Amino acid sequence: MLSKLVRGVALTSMFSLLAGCNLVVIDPSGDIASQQADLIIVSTILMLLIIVPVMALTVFFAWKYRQGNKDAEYDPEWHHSTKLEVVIWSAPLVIIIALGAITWVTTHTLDPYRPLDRIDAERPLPKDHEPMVIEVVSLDWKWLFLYPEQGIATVNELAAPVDTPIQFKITSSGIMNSFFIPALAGQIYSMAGMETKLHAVINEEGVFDGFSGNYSGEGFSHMRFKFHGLSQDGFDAWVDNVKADENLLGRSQYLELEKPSIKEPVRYFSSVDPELYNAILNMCVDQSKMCMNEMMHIDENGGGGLAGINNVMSLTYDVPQMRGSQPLPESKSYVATLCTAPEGGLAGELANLPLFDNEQVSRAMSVAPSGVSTGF
Amino acid sequence: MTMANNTAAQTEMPVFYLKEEHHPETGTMLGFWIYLMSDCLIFGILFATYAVIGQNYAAGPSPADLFDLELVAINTSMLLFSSITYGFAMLAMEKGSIKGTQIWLAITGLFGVAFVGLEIYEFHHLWSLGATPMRSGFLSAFYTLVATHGLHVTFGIIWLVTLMVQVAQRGLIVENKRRLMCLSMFWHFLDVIWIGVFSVVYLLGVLG
Amino acid sequence: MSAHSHAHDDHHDGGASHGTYKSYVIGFVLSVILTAIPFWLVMDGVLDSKVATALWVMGLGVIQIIVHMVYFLHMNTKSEGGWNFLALIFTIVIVAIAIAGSLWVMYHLNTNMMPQMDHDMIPSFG
Amino acid sequence: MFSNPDLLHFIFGRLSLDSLPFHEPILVVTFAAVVLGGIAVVGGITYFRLWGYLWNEWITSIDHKKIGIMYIILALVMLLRGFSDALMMRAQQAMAFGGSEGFLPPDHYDQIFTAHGVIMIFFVAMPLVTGLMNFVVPLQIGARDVAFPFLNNFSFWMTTCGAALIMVSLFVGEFAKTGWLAYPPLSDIVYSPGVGVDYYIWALQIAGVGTLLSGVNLVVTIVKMRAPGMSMMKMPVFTWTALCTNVLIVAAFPVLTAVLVLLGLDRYADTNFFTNDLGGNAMMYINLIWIWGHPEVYILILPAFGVFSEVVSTFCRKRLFGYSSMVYATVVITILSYIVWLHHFFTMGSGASVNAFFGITTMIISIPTGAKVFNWMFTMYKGRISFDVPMLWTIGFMLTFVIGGMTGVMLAVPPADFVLHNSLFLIAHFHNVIIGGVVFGMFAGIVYWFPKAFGFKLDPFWGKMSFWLWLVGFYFAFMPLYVLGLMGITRRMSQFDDPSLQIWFVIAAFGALLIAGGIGSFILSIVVAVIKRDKLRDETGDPWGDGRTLEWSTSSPPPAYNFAFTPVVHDLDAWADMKKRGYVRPTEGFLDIHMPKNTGAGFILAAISLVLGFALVWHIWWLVAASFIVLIVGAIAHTFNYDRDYHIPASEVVETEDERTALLAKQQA
Repeated sequence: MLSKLVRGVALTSMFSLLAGCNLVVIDPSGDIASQQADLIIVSTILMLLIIVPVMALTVFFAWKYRQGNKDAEYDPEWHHSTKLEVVIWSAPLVIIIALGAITWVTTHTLDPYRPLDRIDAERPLPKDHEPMVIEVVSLDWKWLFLYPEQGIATVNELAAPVDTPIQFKITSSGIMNSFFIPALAGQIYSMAGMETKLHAVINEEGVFDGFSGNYSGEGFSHMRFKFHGLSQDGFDAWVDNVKADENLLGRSQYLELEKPSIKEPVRYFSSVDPELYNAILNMCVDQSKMCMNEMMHIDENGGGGLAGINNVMSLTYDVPQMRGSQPLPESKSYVATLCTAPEGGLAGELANLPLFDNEQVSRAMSVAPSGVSTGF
Repeated sequence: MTMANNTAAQTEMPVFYLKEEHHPETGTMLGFWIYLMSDCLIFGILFATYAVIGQNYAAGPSPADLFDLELVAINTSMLLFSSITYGFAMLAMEKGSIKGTQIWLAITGLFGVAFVGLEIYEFHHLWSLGATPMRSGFLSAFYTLVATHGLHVTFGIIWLVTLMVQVAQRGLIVENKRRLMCLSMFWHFLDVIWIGVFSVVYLLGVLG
Repeated sequence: MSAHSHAHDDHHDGGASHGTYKSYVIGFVLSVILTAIPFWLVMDGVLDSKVATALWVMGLGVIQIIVHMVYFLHMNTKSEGGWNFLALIFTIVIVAIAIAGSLWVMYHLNTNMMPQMDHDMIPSFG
Repeated sequence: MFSNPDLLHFIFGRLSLDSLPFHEPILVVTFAAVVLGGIAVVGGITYFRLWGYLWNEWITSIDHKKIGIMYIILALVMLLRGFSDALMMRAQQAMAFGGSEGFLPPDHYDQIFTAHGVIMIFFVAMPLVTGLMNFVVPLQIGARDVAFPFLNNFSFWMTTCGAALIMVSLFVGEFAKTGWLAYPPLSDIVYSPGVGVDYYIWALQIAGVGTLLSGVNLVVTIVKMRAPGMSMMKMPVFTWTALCTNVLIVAAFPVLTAVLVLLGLDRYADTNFFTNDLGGNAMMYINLIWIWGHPEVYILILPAFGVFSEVVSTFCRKRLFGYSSMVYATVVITILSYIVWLHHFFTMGSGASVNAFFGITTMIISIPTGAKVFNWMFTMYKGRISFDVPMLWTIGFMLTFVIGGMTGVMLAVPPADFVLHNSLFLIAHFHNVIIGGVVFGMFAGIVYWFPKAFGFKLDPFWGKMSFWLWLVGFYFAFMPLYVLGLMGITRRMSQFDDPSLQIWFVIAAFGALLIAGGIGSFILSIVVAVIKRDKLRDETGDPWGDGRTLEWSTSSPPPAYNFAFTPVVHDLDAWADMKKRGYVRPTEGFLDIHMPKNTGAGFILAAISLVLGFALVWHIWWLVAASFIVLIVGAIAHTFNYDRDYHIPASEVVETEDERTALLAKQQA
């Protein structure tokens, strides 16, 4: 590949300058990151085509037309040349057209939402290939990884077999972070109540750094984890190792884990509540809260009506409370779930109500227990 | 000018400075217009916010549940009447009639007060239902957009009263005329914003 | 653009016009009509299609804004040497970029990222 | 007194003795130094009986030249604050390795990088730019003052009071720990319950009012007050860039105001614009703040481009190459800067088409910018270049800025941005354009126009020293960050694990020390110049010998009225044209000159705003109500003052001008 060659040359020249330092962004181990590195190098070279002459000419003119050099031509009225003006506008234009075309194409091929179509430059993937799914949750200040296919979860450690396409589903418990393993692929933000995706593949075995790329508060500097690129056997052994611990991750354990902590050690969970990730994503791990997708569905159908106004609960307990000494304002509240009151109560009765009919939604809320309708 | 020696190229010396005092045009009206344009951007952002999160009812009420279009229609008419009465005040000012100007200004102010009063009534009513700005993204955006407009009208009324006092004190001198013209732009500008508010927030909102 | 570089010593306040009794009344009548129609369309549900009603409301709103600009704000391409008009056009462009751009960007973000209602999942969440 | 907590809470709001940071030794020492310094300054002013002079000649002055100078003094003072933050950050990052926590706990470090960003952008770069435009523009267009002199004074004091509120946060309470743009949900009340974000919001809101009004003021000044004959295409390039900058200010700062109002409502009134719950959407904040944030970058850089254009033609003794393409490039950049904002959050998850659109529009901006660099380069061609200090800054800029431009275009390629975003590469990039562009430009401008403002040049030795230390220091400080970025190191980290990185941070810290030397040398160049002012004196009004624009046609420093007679312009570079065609300075026929009067209203209203801001930060509601009412009443009362101008009698003009005639005659003799 040309890009490989270019990268080789660029790397050699850089390494001569920066001997011994690990420029992981330029020399990564995953196919996506490699293509991104190629782009950095190609765009640099394209721009150097214009920047090197500009810098050289600037220095040359400054030297040649210095005041002391009486031999140099002096023409105080020379201030226009149509030919030159055409050149100085069109030269950058040509470069930008080239770069713009590359940008348009690569932005689409390297879109993190787009499933992979190759393992690396030589190995294409069949169309109907299903990637391995890993669910990523950024917590304050640690990372939770859930492996739905293996039924396990880990904190601050991630592993995947090499040459296996992975689909990361990424969300956050509260604050925006950025999920970034430079050796694997570019970063993408993690946000509460939303799910971003990243498709990537690791092509080399090894241990790589992963961290949050977006500042998220006090413990941000330590929001780091190791990403293990393993052979298929190594990965299976790793999964078995995780499963060896008799640790459960359910809603209550998650709520405990969610509390802010810094320098959290690596933790393994041998089994995970299969609904947990969706509950985290929809911000309803605490079952008294209405799930986001449910709320959005109600909103799409015209809202909860006047009856929905009081279906909120005062937010007296939540993660953020641990952040400051001050108590939360009393009016901070959240929308209570329709189906389950925290005290139990009407849960069974209402759980089976279909939610697609606005009428029934309103009715459901109008009979919500009085304990739920506080808040103001 | 004071030149004696001509350069070779120039047969006649150009004028290099004005001998008499130079009065550049006053920039007040243009400056105020530019201020209004920047204010327009603030409203633009509030409209953009409403457009983006105005459907996030958080399983709470939607515009169709809350808004009373008859009230909005009455409110709109208050503002429309105040527009034309301000126009009449400006015509009276043109004619140099202090009394006419003051009367029309007073009427305009009363329409303005009625508008703000109705808006407060509406907010109070919604609040008493529990539809507060804290309830949902939609309500936050709604209250902020409409109240920002209402605050502008309130400041317009305060300004109008101030100008009435100043006109009473000093008559229709150049400065006061200029100020009345600025307020005129401000007042009509608020009308324009209100067209956006009743169309986008109330009418399209109730339409669903 | 350079019209005002020749200074007018006798300065008037930017030469803005103040309109006439007639122009104010015309503006007012037009505004009343242009306000009444959209209210009528929505309150009485005249049109069957919501989209059509929305388009009418928006369209009439734009026309009414132009009416206000012309008859009440005396906007024309000449006042203040054209600068008023230029500022207005520039503002409209920026506001349009900000609103349309925000909607476009946020629409893409939301469709990419907002959790979808997976209907089968609902009861199990309960 | 402590028996009634409700009363105490009513009087002081959230403010209590615990709000004072006695536990931070660094702050206690700083506070002691500030108090001692403050006492020394106040004592000095009292001893030399300067209060009346300060009040009458500076604080209440509506003279655009003095206001411009005050803006620049404000900027230089805030530069010291912002730069000491930078030094602390560089020291912390050079120390905190392999388990060492460094000397700053995260809580303090997070405040420092936030304060550094906010101060450098809002209270260093902005006042430098505004100050330079304020001083130069009316002189360049042959006007006696700006269009609204009182507003100008008010704008300055609002900016200063915004800066003051940030300085207060150093000693009372805390500053935001959110990064300089205060992204929610981190900046929401639930995640940042302290006063830090409130300081941020109100400081920016107060200063924002000043910036916006000053923007309106300068736009109207340029549009309405140009000398007769100066058509748009005969305006000096600096004035053109000032016009575009102020148009950007007027069209961008309202966005910031609106966004901060919404964030403030979320914090104060529990609304749900950017919250996680109840239908808020934090992405909207990020979207909106960058609609302001990107034009802001061009608000800073365009005036710097203007300065370089003036400097390069003056010191190459030659007309600027490609004036009209320079103007078109400026206008194109102005418009384009509004359609690129999403490139600041490619990684938030928009689709490929949206990202690609904004990536390509971003790249397009580099075309007019590139054309500008070529224009400066070809101005040097066939010139007679003298390497005075402003020209050194300009050449330093041309060589440095293109590197920043290159890395900027790299960041505009979305897939590349996915690996470079939020890394130290990004930090290196924007310091490369802000220091290499804005800071170099502002220093060039200050050195270039200093003799116009004060009547003597800055000391060239220390000026050159300052330039070289800054230039070399910049490369030492930021090239390592490019490398670290390529090693995948992210920004805003207070501690590191990998000890092999340390050497790069040590090099960067060394670079920061060199820059400190550069700042010191710059201050020395002022001090030495004041001491040697008789040697460095400019008596011609045209100290560089080849001034081309109108400001060099009047005396240095210019009289209060700038020009005894309004100049008439026939060509681009009006002063060069006048000199070429044998203009002779008029010595008689002077008239009374109509000028605006000084007023203390701007200072007082701004001071009340400062009190209002402080009360809002600390939830002292009675003071909020009281100061708000006083503010409104005060503003209204000010409008009852119709007596706002006076005439400088012709006799005084004659006296001033005769003095200059004698001085010029002595020069020629």
